[in-house]
Amino acid sequence: MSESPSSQAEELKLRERLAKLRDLPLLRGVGVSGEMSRLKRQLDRMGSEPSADDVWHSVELARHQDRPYTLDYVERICEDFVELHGDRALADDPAIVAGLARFDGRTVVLVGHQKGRDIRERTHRNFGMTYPEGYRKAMRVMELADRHRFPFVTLVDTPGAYPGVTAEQHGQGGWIARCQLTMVRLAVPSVTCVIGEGGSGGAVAIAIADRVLMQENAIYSVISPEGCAAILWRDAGEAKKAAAAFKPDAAHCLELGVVDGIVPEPAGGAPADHDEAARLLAESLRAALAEVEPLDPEERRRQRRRRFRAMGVYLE
Amino acid sequence: MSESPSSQAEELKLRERLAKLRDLPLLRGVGVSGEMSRLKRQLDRMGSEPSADDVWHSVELARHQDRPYTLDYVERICEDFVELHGDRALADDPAIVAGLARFDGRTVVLVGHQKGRDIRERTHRNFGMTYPEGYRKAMRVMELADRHRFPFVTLVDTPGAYPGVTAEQHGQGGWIARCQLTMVRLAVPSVTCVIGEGGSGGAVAIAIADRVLMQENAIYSVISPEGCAAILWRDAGEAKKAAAAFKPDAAHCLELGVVDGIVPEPAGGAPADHDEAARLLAESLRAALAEVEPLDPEERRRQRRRRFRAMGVYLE
Amino acid sequence: MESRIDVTVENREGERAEGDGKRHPNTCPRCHSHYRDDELEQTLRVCPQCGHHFPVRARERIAQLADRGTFAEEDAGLRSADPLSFFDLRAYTDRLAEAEVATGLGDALIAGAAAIERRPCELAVMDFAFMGGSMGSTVGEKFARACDRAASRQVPLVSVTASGGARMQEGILSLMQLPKTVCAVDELREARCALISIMTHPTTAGVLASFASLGDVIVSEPGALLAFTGPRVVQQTTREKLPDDFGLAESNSRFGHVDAIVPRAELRPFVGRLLAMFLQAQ
Amino acid sequence: MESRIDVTVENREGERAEGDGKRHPNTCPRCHSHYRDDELEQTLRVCPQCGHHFPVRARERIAQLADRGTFAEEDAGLRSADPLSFFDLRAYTDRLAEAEVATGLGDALIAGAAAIERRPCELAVMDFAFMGGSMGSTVGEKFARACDRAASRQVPLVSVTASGGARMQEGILSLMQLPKTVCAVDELREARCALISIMTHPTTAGVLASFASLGDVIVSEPGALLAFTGPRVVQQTTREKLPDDFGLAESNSRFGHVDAIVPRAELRPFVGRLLAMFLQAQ
Ligand SMILES: [Zn+2]
Ligand SMILES: [Zn+2]
Repeated sequence: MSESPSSQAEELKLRERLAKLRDLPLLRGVGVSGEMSRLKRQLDRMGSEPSADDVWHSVELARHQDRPYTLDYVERICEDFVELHGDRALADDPAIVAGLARFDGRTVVLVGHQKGRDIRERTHRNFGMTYPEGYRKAMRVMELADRHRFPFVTLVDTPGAYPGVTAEQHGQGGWIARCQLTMVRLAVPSVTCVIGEGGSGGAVAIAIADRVLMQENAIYSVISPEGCAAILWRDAGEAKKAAAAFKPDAAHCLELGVVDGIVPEPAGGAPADHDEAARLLAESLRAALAEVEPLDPEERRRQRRRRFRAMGVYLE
Repeated sequence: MSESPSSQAEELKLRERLAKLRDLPLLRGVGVSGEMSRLKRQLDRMGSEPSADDVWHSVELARHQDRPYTLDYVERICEDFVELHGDRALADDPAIVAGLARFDGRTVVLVGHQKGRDIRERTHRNFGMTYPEGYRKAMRVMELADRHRFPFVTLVDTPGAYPGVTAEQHGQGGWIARCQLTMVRLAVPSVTCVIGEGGSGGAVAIAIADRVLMQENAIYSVISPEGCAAILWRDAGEAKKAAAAFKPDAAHCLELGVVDGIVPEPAGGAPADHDEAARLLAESLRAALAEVEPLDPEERRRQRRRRFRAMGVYLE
Repeated sequence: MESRIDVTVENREGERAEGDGKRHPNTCPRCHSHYRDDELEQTLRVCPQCGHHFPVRARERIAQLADRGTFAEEDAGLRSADPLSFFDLRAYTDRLAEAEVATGLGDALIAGAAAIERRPCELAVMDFAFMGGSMGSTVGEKFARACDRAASRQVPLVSVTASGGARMQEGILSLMQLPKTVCAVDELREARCALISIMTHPTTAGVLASFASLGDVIVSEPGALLAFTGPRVVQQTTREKLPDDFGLAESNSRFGHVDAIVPRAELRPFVGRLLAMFLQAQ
Repeated sequence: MESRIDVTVENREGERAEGDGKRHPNTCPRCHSHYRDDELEQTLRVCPQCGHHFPVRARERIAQLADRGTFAEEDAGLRSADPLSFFDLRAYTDRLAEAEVATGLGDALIAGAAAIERRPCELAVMDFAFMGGSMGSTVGEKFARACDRAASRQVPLVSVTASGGARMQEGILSLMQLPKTVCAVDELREARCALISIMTHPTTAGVLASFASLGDVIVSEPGALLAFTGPRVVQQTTREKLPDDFGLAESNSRFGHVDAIVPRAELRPFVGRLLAMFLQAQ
């Protein structure tokens, strides 16, 4: 490696971060090849540890009103898309879209949260906040994917599951649990990308894939910054402080082993150039599927389970 | 065989009926052993072809208000029973009961329609008329049975699925279809007994078992006698005539290959002696399970499918 | 107890236009425009004035959907038997003979191989004109064999349903066509072939409660009645006030039971796209 | 955007009795009877006057459920790390240390082998007193290992939950405990072992949205709050009027989400019967 002083400093910093990572019992993805080297490349690419300002910038970009939503990507990366509707029981939840898609020359099943662009659609889409009916729709098409051996792709972009009376009465918690279980059990290859807000249970319900990616300026978190601030700081105004503390940005999610890779966004972020953001997303989805498609279905399911079983940091 | 004149006449009649049966393309239960001989024994036992009065007597006994219902049998034939409630989505349908039961020294999963004895319970149980929620509860415990390799038993006793606005909106037809599909796909052994009214789609939804039995005075039919009369005779008062025409009684169901065996009732019918009716039912369920339990799960499923695929009479 | 299998479902539009029982079949029940038969055939039997979807007979439906000359019928010789020697006001055998004369069909379902938009498939189409599209042993057997052929050719099965329910005259054997066709779909699934279920007016009772609801994708035409129990029986039994769109495709869509409502003119390309999706699986 | 994971859920009774924040823990919030601690222990912490179910700490719960002397704790040494160096008004490490001192527990879940009514099982019991029963990496790992042990011993796993949700201080890793425990249940299922999920007050947010809802049988104590989002957040976010029994076991039962509501005094024999059912499977 030819080294300038600044790249030497960079490398030192990276070494430190990798060393720190190795110390943590992040028993991730055993059997997933190229783990450390990929991580190194990605961290390398991202440069130094994100500051509080960087993290907050991600939060803002992740929620940016011009950010591409699931259907914006679908129309750019799929050669054809037939949306499927309804949970066969009670309703069609517009906060989640599902369908058969032609992607990269083959058929896949795609599910994604869908926010609305204007106020009317936002209301219609319930701001991407899903009811149990939405998870049932997702589960139904997961089973369709499995029956026909179609790879399964999800795009995550939700503030969270809808916190309303009817949603609770219809079993919000239970359906988030069952949706995860259904996704874990899929025989087909799966990939998830967090393309905006990965808000808590509502996000994780459809994010139990063989590979979980995150766009550069997406966030993935157990709670919204405002919610966290309201509870721990007793002041929702401390959202920026909260975000810096619980670190929902892509770089930290990668470091913690929660995501497998970061999908680059165009200069200025995805809101600035939907076409280029879509091209980059498609490239990453393609690469992620290619990694897991050769595996035997049982082995793939085993690795998927092992991936999530290994999540967490504790002392023994 | 030592033969009296009357038994000679009987045998002649039986031979005729068997001959007729053999002529019909009833391609039933290939691979099910002892088919014809069992049929012969059963027909033998029942004596001559039921008259219109016999058929109507069955209709009356099948609907008799003192007839034992599912829970009457459960308390008599199960060593223990833990009822399970709810479809995990919307409601617990009291028209169908489901639970874990200890039967014959082992655990089984049991599902049955439940009518009410007095007016209050009848209303609560909706007269045994099931909503989609009831079929979802049944499907949930079917999956529980499969997960734990528990044999699956159903008792059928319903005028039909509930014909109401909400039931329709929640997908009555679709859930009857999906409930059948789930039952067809079970890896575990299954047995069904029609213990009263086997009313059309509402009955068949939970009757796709390896062995389907019918009590001597139960009925199993595509429509109620009154409904059939109203449509075809344009007069619901012609119910007796309709019943004689579409033959919902056990003897005819056996002849047509729809059921595999007839469960005897005590003298005077099941309403007259619940304990003895339960004893006889338990005996038949035990025998039916014993027939199918030794089979390999895949082979059992194949035979089950073949059994139902062969239903019908047509000319080629 | 009321019937749950209502084979008397006729035409909801007819029901609305009270006393209009003798309306000419080519008069639009919604806007009252009247058409020559060849005019309606031109427009796929959709009213050019108001978009009302007239019923389509099975052979005409096949002509609308399948690429010209690709349909190869199978099991055309299958006929209903009369296992119960059923006689109501008339004999079942007479009803069957009359239906065959009136419709030119052997029973209420036609099936065979076809191509739609140059994609191979198996096609099973019901005809409401044959005894209200009721499902007896012949319909069940023909549908089941269509599943088998689709499985062995490794192509999707496209079903187009129009049915008042089970065929009462075959008694319990007509009810057994529900599990029979469900089992056939299960075998189709084991062979990893798709079922594309197109529900047209009316798809009710036994057909809705069996194979039609098991489509990998469920498509409906606008305004079709899709109900297990028809509005008349629900009304009579429960005395409930029915919503205006009770049981219609639009209501079913709102309640999550259909994937898409597709106007007849768009049906062929839509099914073509679906076939392309599913054929890529192999 | 409001929080969906409401770890501030405390006690719905407390919320109802406004301004009653300093009520003594042994004063019944419903009928205001007051008891000595040994009296309440005698009655399984159920108010003899009105039947109110007081919270039960994990070790006492185990004593209530398990046959005397059969519980053998595992993984007692597991402790939470602080992967994010989390600091809000105080450091996470301080909160952990304080919780351990206050409760005598290493974290919010205790697990180990046990027998209930002479039937062997694995037992995993949460303690709301440890940081609101919140689920971080240690709770997730301990639960997952309990699944593994149940699978390898071929016995059912009995879980008793009481949780405000995910542990925010572990950030995204706390959210990952949802799929982690779901995967653990999946492995338990593959081993054909049962999960008997006993939901006690409160079972909310992340725990409800993962393993607790995946029980083969789901049992609840009377009056327990079982909600993904607690009533306060629902009220604040939607401004909807909440039903009186919002989120309570009784409401969940009506909506089909629990198999049985079992009063504490009957819980042990009830679980014993279930164990007998599931142990016969092998
Ligand atoms: Zn018109
Ligand atoms: Zn009290």
